[in-house]
Amino acid sequence: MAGKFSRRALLRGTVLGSGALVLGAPVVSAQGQEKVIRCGVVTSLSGDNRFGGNLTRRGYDLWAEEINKLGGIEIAGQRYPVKMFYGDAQSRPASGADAAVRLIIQDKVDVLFGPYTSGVTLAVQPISAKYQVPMISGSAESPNVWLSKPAFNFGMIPAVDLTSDKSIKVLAENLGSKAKSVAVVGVDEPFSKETAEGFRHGVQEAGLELKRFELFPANADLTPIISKLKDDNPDIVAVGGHESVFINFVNAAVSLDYRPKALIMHYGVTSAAFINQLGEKANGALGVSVWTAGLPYRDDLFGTASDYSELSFARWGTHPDYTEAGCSASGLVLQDAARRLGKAPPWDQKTRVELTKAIEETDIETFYGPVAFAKEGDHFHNNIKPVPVVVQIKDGKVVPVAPSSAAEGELQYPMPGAS
Amino acid sequence: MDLFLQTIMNGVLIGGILICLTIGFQLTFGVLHVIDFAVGGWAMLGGYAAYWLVALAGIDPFISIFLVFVLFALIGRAVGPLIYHVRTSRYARPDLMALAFTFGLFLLMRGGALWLWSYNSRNVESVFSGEFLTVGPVTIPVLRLSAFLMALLISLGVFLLLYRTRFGMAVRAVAQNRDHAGLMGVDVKRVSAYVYGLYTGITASAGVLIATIYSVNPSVGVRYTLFAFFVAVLAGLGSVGGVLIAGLALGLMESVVSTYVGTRYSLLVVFGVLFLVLLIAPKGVLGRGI
Amino acid sequence: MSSPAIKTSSADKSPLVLESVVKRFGGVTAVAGVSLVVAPGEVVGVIGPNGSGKSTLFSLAAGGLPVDEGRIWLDGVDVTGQPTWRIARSGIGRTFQIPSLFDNMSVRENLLAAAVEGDWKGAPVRAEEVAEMLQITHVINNLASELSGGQQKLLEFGRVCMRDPKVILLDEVTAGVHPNIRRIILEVIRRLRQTGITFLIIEHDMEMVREICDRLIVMNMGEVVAEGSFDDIASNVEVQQAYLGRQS
Amino acid sequence: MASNPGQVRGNLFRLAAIAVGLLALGVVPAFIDPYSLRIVTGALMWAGLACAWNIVGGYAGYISFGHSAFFGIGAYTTAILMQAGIGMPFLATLLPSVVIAMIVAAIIGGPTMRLRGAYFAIATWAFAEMLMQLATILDITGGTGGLSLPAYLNEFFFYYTMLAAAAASFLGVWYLIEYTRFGFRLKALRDHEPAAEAMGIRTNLVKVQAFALSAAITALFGSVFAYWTTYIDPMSVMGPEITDQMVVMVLLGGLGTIWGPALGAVVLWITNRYIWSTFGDTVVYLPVLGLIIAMVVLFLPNGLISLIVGRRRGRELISRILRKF
Repeated sequence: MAGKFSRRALLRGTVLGSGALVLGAPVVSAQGQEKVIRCGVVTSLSGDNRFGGNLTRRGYDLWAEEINKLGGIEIAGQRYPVKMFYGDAQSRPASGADAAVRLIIQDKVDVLFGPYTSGVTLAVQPISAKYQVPMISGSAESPNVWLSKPAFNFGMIPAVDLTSDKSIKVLAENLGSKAKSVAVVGVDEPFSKETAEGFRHGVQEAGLELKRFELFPANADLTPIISKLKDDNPDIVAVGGHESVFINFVNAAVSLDYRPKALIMHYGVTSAAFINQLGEKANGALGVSVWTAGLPYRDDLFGTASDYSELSFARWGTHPDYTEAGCSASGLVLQDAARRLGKAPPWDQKTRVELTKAIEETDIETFYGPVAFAKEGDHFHNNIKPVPVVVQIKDGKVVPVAPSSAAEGELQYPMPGAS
Repeated sequence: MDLFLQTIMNGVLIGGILICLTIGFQLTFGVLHVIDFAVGGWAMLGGYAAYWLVALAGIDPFISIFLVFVLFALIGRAVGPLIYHVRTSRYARPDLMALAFTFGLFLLMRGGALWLWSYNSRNVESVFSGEFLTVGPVTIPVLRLSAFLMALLISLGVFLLLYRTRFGMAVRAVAQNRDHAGLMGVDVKRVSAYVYGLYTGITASAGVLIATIYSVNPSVGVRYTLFAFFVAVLAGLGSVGGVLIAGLALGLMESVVSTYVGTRYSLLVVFGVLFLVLLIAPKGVLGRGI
Repeated sequence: MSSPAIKTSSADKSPLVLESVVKRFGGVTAVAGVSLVVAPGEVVGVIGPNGSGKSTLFSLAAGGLPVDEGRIWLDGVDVTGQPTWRIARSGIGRTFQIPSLFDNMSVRENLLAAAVEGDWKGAPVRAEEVAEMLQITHVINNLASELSGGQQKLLEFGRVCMRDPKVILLDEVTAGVHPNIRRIILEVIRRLRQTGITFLIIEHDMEMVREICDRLIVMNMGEVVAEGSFDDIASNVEVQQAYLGRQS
Repeated sequence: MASNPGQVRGNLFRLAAIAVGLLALGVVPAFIDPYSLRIVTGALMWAGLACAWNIVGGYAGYISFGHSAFFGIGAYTTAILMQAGIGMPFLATLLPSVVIAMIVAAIIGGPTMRLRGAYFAIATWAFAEMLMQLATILDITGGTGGLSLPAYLNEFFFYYTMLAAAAASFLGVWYLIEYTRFGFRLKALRDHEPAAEAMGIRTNLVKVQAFALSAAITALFGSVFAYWTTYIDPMSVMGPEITDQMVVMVLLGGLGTIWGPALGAVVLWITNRYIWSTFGDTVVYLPVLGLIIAMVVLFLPNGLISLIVGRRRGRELISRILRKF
């Protein structure tokens, strides 16, 4: 009985095994012959940060679509199309780590595009290091990401401490003696907190008076904060947060009869939601952007910054902000590094290490501006080239107003309707 | 001094919002003995209803609030019997099962809203948006003032209903003793379902005002539920009258702590006080049942 | 408690002594100054109309409710104001008017659970003995909630027996049960009193009261209105009035 | 409590079944890729957490909405002790993590567990929210910026660590509940608190013990989780979603049963990851989850485990098996 059974099992095993070999062989070889570059995107497609997460996806996707129109990335005279794989981080670091492992193991991606938030990035970058898969992050802006000196992760957007810091100084120069005091508030969550701290640093460097520095929890009722700001009456109010907080902030301020002379916020002022939802109330608000459509940059794939903006508008129905631009430019970095490397995909572990070296040596001009990664210091592997531009909303349009090299309009001070 | 007066006013007005949110919840607890996790969910859905009525039909929230009340009262009237069924079932622990049921309902609302209307916050514009009154040194946003007035009106309405009508008599009878009320010929199941409908109607209308004051997105419900629980516990679960005082107390606490201690600490203080209140006076500082 | 045990002069070492215990619920006085001394091996019946405070008196004696006034001694030790578990551990066991079994446990587990604060090692053997004594061995692996009403009463009684208490309070233990089960219960009571265990029994079944009780206490409106042998009580006018007055 | 030969054999049978099960779980990593292993590791973690919650929720009959606080205490203790300044090895942080959680649980458990039903649920929720707010304010926790841990990305290490923790939790809890005085005390107080008191059971003490045990197990998994994900922040280790998931898993599997929570956790976590990896960016998981909970409450109040062994049938089945041995 037992002998019979095992013989039958053996037979069945052999048949199944050879069947699998016959069927499997072409699959294996097809995978070998299918010369595509497999790109994984780990970002927050759901959860608290899904708004920004979807923006990053748009940016990465637009690049992939454009490069595939040309037949793919050109390496040693031949073009290799790009195939995108997505992993939803659910706005949670642990899910981001799960997603990264899945993309690397199951989808066998050659390269990763990074998450929207810094928290997820911090959980994903050890995994990219472990499997030696280079990662290009088009969004994460927390300086903490670069402090840990990630060997395989590269950031397109200068850390927020650099940008908010500089923007206040630029603003102070522009206003001269008209503005003397500043109050800084921010949401108590990583990105916004660091933005606020950057503002504070800028205020101290520029020699202005800091009237208030305060953090508040996400979802807090803003009336107490605004009442306090009204009482302080500073010349400039600086807010760290995302666009939904700014919308609530402006609404709450209006309903308490308060319009500061200058209101500067960071990421989000340039987003379509901010202008659409606030209408006239948005006018006069200042924002910081490392990129705007009016900047005089260009590259071969997207053309000028404004060409890119129109392309993105045609594709998604809204004008891109710097997150989308940074993400699209991530693809350009990959393109350039792969070309210099000159090795056909799929890339094995050794080649991926070489590719990482190649990315480290990046020094290119794109529609997004110049890109080169720091090789040492607190901003290791962060692209610190872009210069922040101070923008102002005028008649529902985003207009760069400072520094003078990028300005397209006058800085309006005090802002319309200021109390 | 001006800041102090403004702080008090801010607190009172936040209190008004909290009262709107909690009155219906207390009514259901008093009658059905159910802790409804979905309270924030009903408010969130009310906000969305107002948003769509503005966006699609151009109806101002101050008019649509009545439509929302009727619509959600009907929905609640339909859902009520299910909750009654779970609460009075022969399960091992019907109270916990009812809690779990409303928890599932809440997740369904939150997830459904995310799925249907996706992630972004939506602003609900009204003719009163951005309007304010100035009284001496104090600025009063009209929207918040109307929420406060609505809180007073609802409270008054609920009191009249409970103490001046036959239906109210039945409700109180059920609240005191379900079995005895049944023996006296009250259709307990029907009364419970109507109370649940009343509660969902009130809470969704409160959600309309809250959405015009802040904005609405699928995740706001969690915080509303938490605050409703807080006010309800402080008032004494099931006490409708205590809500007025407890809501104002919480509003003032949030405002004063935010202004004079630091906004960062406001939630820490709020939850700390809630925890301590429960430990020291679990039946609430103020109240008794309906 | 750290306070030294207070001994009563009159009833040293009596298994249970109640001294003017009072319990009020809101404005209602459920027990209004009841005093009671029982002797080892004595079976005392507590009778009276519904709502006369009998069950409340049991809860006071067994510690389920704190007394408002008065004192309680168990075996000469003052246990007034002690938590229930401590009073229970000092040798008093009770059944409830509505059987309060551990529904999601088997009969065996119910019996074992009763010994959890006592002789745990010997509990399995003891459980078999108690089950046999009460003739519930055939259902010993059934869930408590699956038992018939009479079997539930037996099990609850059995749970008390598991703990070898000095005083047992039985609250309407034979109400509505089959005569066979009643017979079993009576037999066990007789057997246990031989070993010096004292019983306090709330009972409506006068047949049973006559058969088993040495002494009766009649309660009405929270007070003891009569006390004596069955025959004394049967002829007592006041008692008849208490019952009749209630009915009118 | 092995009093008769049938039970002795039954126990031997159970021990054999456990040994086979552990062996099977032990060789799993040899057969699946690192990603699937990661999912299975997650399933083990959630099974352990569900088991921990079940001690209080299922056996003591107290619905806690604050268990995320203990998960966070465990995660933060490990993260803080492993920071550069202190630099303790991972395994050495487990003891402090568990002990701190137990102490906190013992302190708040006493007064909190005097509250019944809804009051207890709300009080624990308030406590968890309070602790999360504290974590966002303190410097030692890194505030909202969170903490990074030294990355040790050996998937086998984490699989076996999770397996060891989950197996220890389940077997330990099973033993405690079914075979010790503690288990009898706990079940007695769940079924009838006044009767339990009348048996001499010190119910307040038992409740606090159960709460502390539950908190300790929760913290243990919090510690492993922190080291596993390498980065934590207040939301990711103290957010209400952690408690929510624990509650739902236990309800789905079967409240107050030994293996129900494990079943619920594994089913739900695998479904979760499956929907997530198949449909990517959809959030349809959430409403479906909500619907499942409502349906379970309405139609299957004893959980999935009751489908496998209906209460009565299961008992008969088990006693028949025992008789055969």
